[in-house]
Amino acid sequence: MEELKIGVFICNCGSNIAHHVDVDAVREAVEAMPGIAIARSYKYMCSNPGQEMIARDIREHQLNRVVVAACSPRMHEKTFRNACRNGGLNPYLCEMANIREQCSWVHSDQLAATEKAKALTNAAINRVRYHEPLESLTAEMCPATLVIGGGIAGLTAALELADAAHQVYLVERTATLGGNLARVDLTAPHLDSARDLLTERITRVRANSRITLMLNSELQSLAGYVGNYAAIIRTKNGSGEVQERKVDVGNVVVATGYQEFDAGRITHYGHGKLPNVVTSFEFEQMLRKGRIETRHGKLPQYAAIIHCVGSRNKEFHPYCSRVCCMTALKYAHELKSANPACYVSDIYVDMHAFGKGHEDFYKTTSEVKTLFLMFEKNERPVVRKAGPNDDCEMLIEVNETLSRERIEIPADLIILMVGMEARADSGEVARLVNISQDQEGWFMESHPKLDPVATTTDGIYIAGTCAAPKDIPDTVAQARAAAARILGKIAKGKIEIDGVFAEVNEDRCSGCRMCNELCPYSAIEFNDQTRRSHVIPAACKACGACVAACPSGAIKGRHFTVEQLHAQIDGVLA
Amino acid sequence: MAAKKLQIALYWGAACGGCDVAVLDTNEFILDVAAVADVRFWPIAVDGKYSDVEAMSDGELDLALFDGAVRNSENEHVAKLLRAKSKVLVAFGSCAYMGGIPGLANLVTKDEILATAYLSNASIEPGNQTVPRARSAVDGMTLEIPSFYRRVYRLQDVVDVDYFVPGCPPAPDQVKAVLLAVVKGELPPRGSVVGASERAVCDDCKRTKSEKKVKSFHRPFEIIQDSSRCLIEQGILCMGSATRSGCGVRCPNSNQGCRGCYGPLPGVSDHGAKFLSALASIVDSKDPKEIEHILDGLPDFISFAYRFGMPASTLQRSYK
Amino acid sequence: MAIRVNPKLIDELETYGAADVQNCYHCGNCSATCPFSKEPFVIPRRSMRNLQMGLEEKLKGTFEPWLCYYCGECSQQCPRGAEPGETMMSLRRWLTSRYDLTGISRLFYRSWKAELAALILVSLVTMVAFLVMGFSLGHGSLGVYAGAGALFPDHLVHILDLALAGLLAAVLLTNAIRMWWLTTGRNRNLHISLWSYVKNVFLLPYHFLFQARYSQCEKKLPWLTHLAIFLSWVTMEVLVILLLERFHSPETVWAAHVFGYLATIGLLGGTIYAMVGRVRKRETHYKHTHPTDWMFLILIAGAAFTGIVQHASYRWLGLDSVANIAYLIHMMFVVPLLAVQIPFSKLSHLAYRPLAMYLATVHTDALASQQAGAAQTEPVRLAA
Amino acid sequence: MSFEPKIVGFLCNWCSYTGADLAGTSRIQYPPNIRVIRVMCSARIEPDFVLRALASGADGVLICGCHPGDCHYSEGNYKAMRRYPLLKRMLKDYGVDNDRVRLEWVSASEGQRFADIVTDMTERVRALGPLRIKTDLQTDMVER
Repeated sequence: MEELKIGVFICNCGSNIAHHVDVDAVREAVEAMPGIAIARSYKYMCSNPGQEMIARDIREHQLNRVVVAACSPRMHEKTFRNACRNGGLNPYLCEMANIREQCSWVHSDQLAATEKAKALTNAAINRVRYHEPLESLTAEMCPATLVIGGGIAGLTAALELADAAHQVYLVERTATLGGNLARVDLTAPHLDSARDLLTERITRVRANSRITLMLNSELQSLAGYVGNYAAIIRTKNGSGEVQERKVDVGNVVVATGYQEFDAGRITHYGHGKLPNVVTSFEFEQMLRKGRIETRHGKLPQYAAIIHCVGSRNKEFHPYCSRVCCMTALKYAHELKSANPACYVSDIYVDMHAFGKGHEDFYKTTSEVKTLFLMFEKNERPVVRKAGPNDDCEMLIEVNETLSRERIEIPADLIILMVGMEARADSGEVARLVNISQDQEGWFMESHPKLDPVATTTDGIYIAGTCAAPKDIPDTVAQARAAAARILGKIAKGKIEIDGVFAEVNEDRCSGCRMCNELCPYSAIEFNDQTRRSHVIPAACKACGACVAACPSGAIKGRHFTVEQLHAQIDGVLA
Repeated sequence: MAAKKLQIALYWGAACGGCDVAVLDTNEFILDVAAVADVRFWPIAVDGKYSDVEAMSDGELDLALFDGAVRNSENEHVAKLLRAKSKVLVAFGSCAYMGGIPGLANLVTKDEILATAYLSNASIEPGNQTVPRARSAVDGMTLEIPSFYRRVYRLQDVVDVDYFVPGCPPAPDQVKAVLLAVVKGELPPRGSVVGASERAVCDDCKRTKSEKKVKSFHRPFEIIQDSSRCLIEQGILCMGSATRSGCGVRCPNSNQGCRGCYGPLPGVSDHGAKFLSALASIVDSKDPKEIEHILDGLPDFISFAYRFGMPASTLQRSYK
Repeated sequence: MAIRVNPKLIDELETYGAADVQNCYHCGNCSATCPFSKEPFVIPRRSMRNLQMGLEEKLKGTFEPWLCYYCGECSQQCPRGAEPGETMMSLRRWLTSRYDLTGISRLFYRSWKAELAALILVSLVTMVAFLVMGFSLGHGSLGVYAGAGALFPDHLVHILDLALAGLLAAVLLTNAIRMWWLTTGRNRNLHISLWSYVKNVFLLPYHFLFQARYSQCEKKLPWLTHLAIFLSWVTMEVLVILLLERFHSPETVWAAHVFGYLATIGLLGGTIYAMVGRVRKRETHYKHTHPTDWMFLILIAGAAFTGIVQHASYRWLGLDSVANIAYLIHMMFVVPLLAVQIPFSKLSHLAYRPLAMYLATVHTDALASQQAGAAQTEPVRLAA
Repeated sequence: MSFEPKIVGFLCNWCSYTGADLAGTSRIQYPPNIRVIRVMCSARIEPDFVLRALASGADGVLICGCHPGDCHYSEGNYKAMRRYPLLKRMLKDYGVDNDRVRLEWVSASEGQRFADIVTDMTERVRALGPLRIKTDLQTDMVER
């Protein structure tokens, strides 16, 4: 072990630390310890002069270890690691002691706080003695991308990547492209045709040589890690026999979309029993055929649209499916333009008109004399067949919130605005690409606000409604965002794997395989020939589960080794 | 001139004598040893007396094999004596190296031991309950017997030890290897463990190993074992994955879980705690109540985890 | 029991002048600004809602539209341009047609041509009747205006006035009773004590004469103009019915005439002001004018003007025959005004508004006592 | 001066350590007896660390992790959930009172809960008195 030269820097953080911790007492207590080359206290270590002081001291005193006693490492560990790097010292040879959030801010007794600060600093010094320089690894980044799902999201992402001259494998389970958007006639709020949106995309996808389109295909398995995935795609061709094809990709965009809520699950609405109760998608088919009529071929005099079917209630899904309100207004317009004498009632919970042009669309729908009736989301309306002397097919009974009356609404045709829910097989897709799902089954993004298209698994991106209900603009935006993220990584060519991960010492591993099953990221492979386990650095997230569980102590947790933690325990109790 | 014969000595502290027998188990090889070495002191086999050892000059002995733990003042006295008289002192066998089976006494207090042995034992007729004392008057003379320490110590706790040979007892071929190494002078750096592998027993165990998920633990007699499959996967306690190999996998090969007599792997400071960490991690449940139920299948786990190494454990004894 | 929604009602109300009612999305701004919207009355939002949903029975059963004096604040506040003020006005027209069992009011509101025809018919009939009465029965001559031999002798006119007043009172009374029945009588769960009815009776004349509620609106001018027109009209009625002979006596009895002049100025000034307002459309409540509003104003203005001409020509110019002709034309304005407008059109509000105020107070008392009963069961909450 | 117990806290970086930091930013006061060691996940905490802490002079050890289902590594805390009960049984045989070693789930937003746990544990360990394993082991080496 080279002769230790440790630099200790104790921060006042203005008065945040100095107010309760006698910083100079800590410095004096630490100065005399073995291996300490220099010990300083300073007003703001994280300031530029503070960081420059560290870099300068490293160069002047040839420091080979640095301890910074200041705020929480979650706050400035990166800052001080960079300071060490600027001073020419490997960033992992730096350790922080949290004497602010977990000391001065929470203990007003100055004596006790100072004693604790000494102990925490002493522990950091003990630990840093055993720190080893770590280099982050790099791995090649395969420029090809796998896009799962041929809907508007998948098409957009594929085009974005292919237009940047990169190979794309577009896998679609069904025989046609377009996904859910293909089942829609017009789109809200400008009533432009969904077919035009799709045909433009599909023709460009079919024309683009860099996109390998695989219809009737499914992802069979995905192995490897970011930049180096091996995907096996299974295709059923016309005659029913199955081919499998292995493709190497660097990243995966999951754009598997959503499935509509089964309206039959709400017995009150009578879907499936009453002929003239249709779901929004069934009504879209009517629109695409260009003829709005009841099952008996009659022009409906009364039409009713019921919102939030399956969404926003305790029994089925608590979330709002975001697109149904504007779609319902679109139907009101289309009903009125098809038959001006038709009286349209729109039975809703709240009118979510959040997007561009939505509020105006809502206003124009009022102006065409749509009757808006509000109900409480957990007191759903009840649909029943009308009596012989009623002038309508069905009657909808509901407690109307705005007038607080119990009313009966006449309806010849009822359109149920079915919500979105996670696809029944989303669990399998999640396991295949190793991403997690929230309790509603939607795929979980890495950070809801800061990182919506990435997942906690590097190289796996999610776009569109497979992550949560959203409308076409958001879906396209996310598809392009995912593509942009991937293009950024491809442009860099290499991926940097953080230096902190687990490492098996093959001379010590007995092949007992205790660790194999413990890793949630399946980053540990067992080599049958050598009968040894091996950790894939890129896939390892450094949680340390295998390090703690290896009975031979053969797995070393870089930056969290047994020696470092033992030293820290002894140090904190000194 | 003929090489001077090696002067060796063997002694047994708080031991069962198994280690001494293990030396004899090297069969004819012992004759080769006898050919090159003089056994100056080996209470179980030759008639050497303490006075003979005290008469030796310091370092006269080339090698001393000390097996058995340090349980009373006599063990410590002889250990210190042999340390002074021999160039190389070897803690021979699990007792000397880690405290061994006698070391389990550290889980109870000295008074409990004496009470169980001399007072509340079923075979003691009432009225005849005498507890041995360090000094007692018999027939007008004072009789002194070694004092019974309040806990068991390892050899290294009382004297400096040059090498450690694990095993209960060390396998005969390991004994042979150690003796040959000493004869040839090819010994590794002082303080290291010899006569054992640097990998766990699983490395040599022939049973097939697959992913470990345990739903329940059983005693060996409770289930019909699959002799070709890893024992712990079948819920039978086996410490092989946390114990040095070198014993020739004797216990697992006879359908009995390894008990860890060869001690922890290098770098592991607490044998029992390391095994606990591994074993608990593979319990296949995410529900606290179910986990407690599964762990009920491990009664008195501390005695299994530190069967051969209580004095070597981090806490070394109980603090009741 | 669920009430049937009738989306068609809105179409019907459009013929009564309502517009853009469907734009209302119930933000509640209107009720927030309306000075009269206090529990248990939600003006104008509850009526807007019932109208949107076509709850005809509910609409018939409320007198809330009568509590609104069209200050126009709500229409200004409405973010959706749903014109709640005008909707309430149209609801009053619709309610008038509901209270009238004969269905004539409904006809007049739905087609202004019908009403105009009726007015012209009635005025022609009046002309013929007066001429026949004047020349044949009374043997009066065109040249004599007052005293014996007058073309239209006082006692005949009296009989006619009283007969007309009796007829109108009867019609108004039946409609008012129907209004009471629709809003209060048939309402099972509202128990109104007889005493409460009696105790509040004084409200009827009070609101009739002073439109006290109208004065609570923020802008006072509309109230004053309305009060001026109304009091002038009442004064004229009183003078005509009681002091007709005194008017026709040769010397000017200033004590009576000054009231006559004031009333005439009030009537003429008020109607002209209203007509100019409706033409300029600057204030909100003058923005929308239903044909019935025009006819109503023209009739009053006409009556007042011809009244002046008749008085001036007789009193100042001594031209009896001109006075007689003027008087004839005056009657051709007055009789249709009374005979058509009061029972079947806008003027009937002179009965419905005071009744609405009265019923409002009675309702509030009844509800308060019922709630008081309920209050005991509420868990008591000690002061913090 | 009343006995001031030394408690070693092993906190996981993503939930409990962040929760402890939140207690800091919210200035929630709690006894200074706890000294925190940060690990990436409660799965990294080995029973050996707990024993070593007790043998090095700690009077109590607190292990914290994310609530089940919240773990940043999705299943890390289940390992802690399995090791702790077995360690607790072993400690009972060692004669170490179970109140001295505790496992608690603390999320990143539960600053107050972390402070309450530390306060409660400090009082319980103070009531139990000093553990004195370190001094006992030292005297073992001198007096037989």
